[in-house]
Amino acid sequence: MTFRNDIEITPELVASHGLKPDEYQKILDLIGRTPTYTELGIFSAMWNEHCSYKSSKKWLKTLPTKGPRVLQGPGENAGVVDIGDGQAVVFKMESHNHPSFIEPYQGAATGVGGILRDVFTMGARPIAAMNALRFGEPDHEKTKHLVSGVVAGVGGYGNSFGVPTVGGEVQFDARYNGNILVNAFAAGLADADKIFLSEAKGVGLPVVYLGAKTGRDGVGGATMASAEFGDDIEEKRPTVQVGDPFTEKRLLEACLELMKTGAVIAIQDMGAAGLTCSAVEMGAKGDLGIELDLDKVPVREERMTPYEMMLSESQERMLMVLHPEKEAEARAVFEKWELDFATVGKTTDDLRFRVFWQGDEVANLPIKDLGDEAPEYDRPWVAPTPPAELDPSTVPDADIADALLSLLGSANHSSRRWVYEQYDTLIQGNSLQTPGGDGGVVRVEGHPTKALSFASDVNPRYCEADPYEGGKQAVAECWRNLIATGAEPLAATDNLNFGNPERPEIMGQIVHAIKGIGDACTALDFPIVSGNVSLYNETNGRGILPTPTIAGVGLIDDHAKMARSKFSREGDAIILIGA
Amino acid sequence: MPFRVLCLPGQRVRHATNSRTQQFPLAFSAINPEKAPIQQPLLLKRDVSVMKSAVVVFPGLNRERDMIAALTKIGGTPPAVVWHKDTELPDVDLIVIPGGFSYGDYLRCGAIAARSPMMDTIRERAEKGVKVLGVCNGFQILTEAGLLPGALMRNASLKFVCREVKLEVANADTPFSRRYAQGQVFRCPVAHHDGNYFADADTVASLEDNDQVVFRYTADTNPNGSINNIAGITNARGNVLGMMPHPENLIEPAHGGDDGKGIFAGLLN
Amino acid sequence: MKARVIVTLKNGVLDPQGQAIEGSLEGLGFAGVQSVRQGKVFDVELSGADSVTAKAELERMCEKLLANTVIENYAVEIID
Amino acid sequence: MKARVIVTLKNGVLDPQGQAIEGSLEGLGFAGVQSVRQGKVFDVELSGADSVTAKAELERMCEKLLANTVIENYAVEIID
Ligand SMILES: Nc1ncnc2c1ncn2[C@@H]1O[C@H](COP(=O)(O)OP(=O)(O)O)[C@@H](O)[C@H]1O
Repeated sequence: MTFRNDIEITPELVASHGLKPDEYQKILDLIGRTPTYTELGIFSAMWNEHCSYKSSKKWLKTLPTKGPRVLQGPGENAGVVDIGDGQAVVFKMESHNHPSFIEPYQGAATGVGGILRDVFTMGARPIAAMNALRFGEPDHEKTKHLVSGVVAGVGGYGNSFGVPTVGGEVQFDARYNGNILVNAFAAGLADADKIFLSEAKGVGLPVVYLGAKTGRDGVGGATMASAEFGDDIEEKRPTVQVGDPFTEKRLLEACLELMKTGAVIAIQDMGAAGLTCSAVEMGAKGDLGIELDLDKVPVREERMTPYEMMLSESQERMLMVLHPEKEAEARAVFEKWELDFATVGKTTDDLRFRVFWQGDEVANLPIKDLGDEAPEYDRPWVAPTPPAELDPSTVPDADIADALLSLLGSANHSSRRWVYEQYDTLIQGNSLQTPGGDGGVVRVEGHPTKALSFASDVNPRYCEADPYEGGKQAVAECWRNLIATGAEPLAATDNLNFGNPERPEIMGQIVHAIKGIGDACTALDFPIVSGNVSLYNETNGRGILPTPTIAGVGLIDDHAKMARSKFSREGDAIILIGA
Repeated sequence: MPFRVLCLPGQRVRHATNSRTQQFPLAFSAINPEKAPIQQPLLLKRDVSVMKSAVVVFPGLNRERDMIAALTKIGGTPPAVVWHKDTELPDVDLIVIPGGFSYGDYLRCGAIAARSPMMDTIRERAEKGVKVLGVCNGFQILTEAGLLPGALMRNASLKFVCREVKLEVANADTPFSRRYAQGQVFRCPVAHHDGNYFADADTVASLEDNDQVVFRYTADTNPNGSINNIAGITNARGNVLGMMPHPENLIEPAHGGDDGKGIFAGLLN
Repeated sequence: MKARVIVTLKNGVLDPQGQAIEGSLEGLGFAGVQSVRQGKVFDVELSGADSVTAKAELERMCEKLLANTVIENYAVEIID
Repeated sequence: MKARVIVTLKNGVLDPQGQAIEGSLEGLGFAGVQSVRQGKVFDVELSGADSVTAKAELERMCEKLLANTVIENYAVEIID
């Protein structure tokens, strides 16, 4: 064993953790000493774009997030919206773009797994899923492989887990050649008064690890290079996360059973930067410290270092704070489902995040500052320049019928059946409208008439031409798709996919698109209750098309009166309405 | 009890056992569940003697809730739900193994579930004549356990397929198919990755000779490449049925039809 | 003790995966491929046991679980 | 010419299948099993070609299709 936690922290090592010199200085000021290697890993995880939203926070705050039906807005694993009769719909959308480009099947599969966990961590049984996919040109050398892998991965996970996929998007454009987008949405149903949150409460209570064992999955490629081992690395370890829908399905059933026991005080999914983010979030939200004993963490690989355990992105894991007197009952549930259940730490009152391993303290950090003090940037931006108006004389003449036919036959307009037939759209027996129409509709089980409608939309070409109008348009289109099923739109989630925010013109797209989304949502009383930001999406040094995906949820009071997009009877009048 | 056939209103059907041809002006599909209070069976209790059934759940199965709903709505009483590790299987007339991905479908579909102790109990019951229905993963489990011959291989397309197919009733003289007419074609959804039925030539010949093929995909809707378009078969005795399609997902108007209902209705005494 | 178990489809059993791979290889320009059959390999680590006992044990595992002997053959090899 | 290609997961890559099989073997009373990792085998028949060319060809097939080299290793063996 050649592990050391005293690896020298060099500027190169700091840089390879994605921390800028001034960010590193902030760490030094904050803790008054050089961080240990494990601590550096923790900071890099907490302060990266994905966890800290450092480039987008300022603008996200401007979005409307409240409404009479909103029970939980952004800030938890998913948003929660009241649907009456004591029930709530819990939903969120999240991206898995980069992992899907590296390994399309597993990347997409674990994206679906992650969003499903976000939903059932809150106590909701998942009832619907959607996926918004963007690929490069159809004849680009990589596209075929990526499309088949991603679609198989989305299906492979969702079908096995057992949630109907009721909608989504697929688009092709050269601007995604080197950076595809995989945005996964999930929604679940819960009792409005039985929503579980991630805020820890109570001092000295057990912190429990649930689910699958920890491996080295996803432990950063760049950071791996920094020899935490001596000379016993047999091969370059892949960092790909592999999904296990079978474990996730058991985790779902075990969690819902566990929640009924009354044992859960707080619960949090282990997503990006697993143990680190989940433990810090639970503690910081509850104004509590957390102590972890890594020797108790169930591992599936030998000689895992504290650094690796803290940064592992192994899937199908959760962390919870438990009522100690219910521990035996809770453990029995997990044993029944043959899942790991291990007390790995406790809550404390010292507001420190302390991590122990083989008798050493490998991290001791101020828990609130890890999140609160994360850098926040007001990045410079320039207003996007609108494209020059099209000169009609430059538009070639074309036969309208031919043009229509080639449009209908083009990759972006042809039927999506080849995709959604690979997804189980019927499971659970409540699907009233499956993909192919405007919105997917799922009835509310146990209620005689109610149903929920789902749609996901954005037109990235509009967003490129005018991010503000494109943002508005995405919201409006999603809204229209919901009302076209006869639903009253309730709320939305967004997945903001953009290029490098350090470039002022990209930052300008972000700012304008968020403004457009915000204005449209405000005008329509359509609050954003959850969401996700994915930045640095580039292909050949050029940003992807700005792609702020909007997914919305609507309520149908009586599904007997639901509207469909297909003409159903001969002789019916066809009416064109709108502006 | 008067003899009834499930069919669409006005459809002509022939009952297999007595070859009578009749016109049915009113069939199950005329009953509107939307008007009935929720959770109530679609059939009136006095119409049927209650069917005692059990749904066996292995970890990773995921259509058990759909199956329980179908048995409850059509059978009039909720089935017993039995966890695979339970040692006692209640005294029932029908044992159902629903669809899903037991043990993740790892190794081979249904292989791991098929070797669990619960399957020994099911085998004993089947030998005593208790009816056993395996749908989708349930079918795969029954073949892996040797209760049904053959194997379900990967779909010819190698892709998961979820769509509606048409099934032809190849043998209406089984407890599972008796509410349909011989040769009747009905709609049914499929959702599977490994539904490509395969058996060696002798086995297939004997299945055909003994009328053990109960449902076939119509040739133009075979979703998986299965041999002889086989969608569902019984054992030689006729009390164990395995089928890939999901009749439980097409049992009420909200599903867009109730063609699948006959399978459950047929199992009522 | 390490062992490798190889499970292959019996002759005459349909192999949709093998067939599809054959087709794709051809599509990728690999001309000489006449047939592909896909099987499974299991790398098993066993505690203790001499290799004779281990082999017998592995064969029982194949009979009971690892292979579906209706359609598959198996072969067991002790590696070290 | 006959060849066998064996594709296995790289070290450290999660193998849910192997885990499930491990659990099942244990349940069936096979006590000594410490780990199971599942991989794939492809039995390929090739026309013509000497074994050196064939081997190189098979390795190209692995890189292009048979193995997912992000998470899998492969080994090629000419049988006859
Ligand atoms: N674009 C956005 N719009 C609104 N809320 C957002 C957006 N992006 C992220 N959020 C919210 O910020 C919180 C943190 O997001 P994230 O880190 O993605 O969640 P998780 O903790 O599940 O990884 C979530 O509650 C999410 O809903």
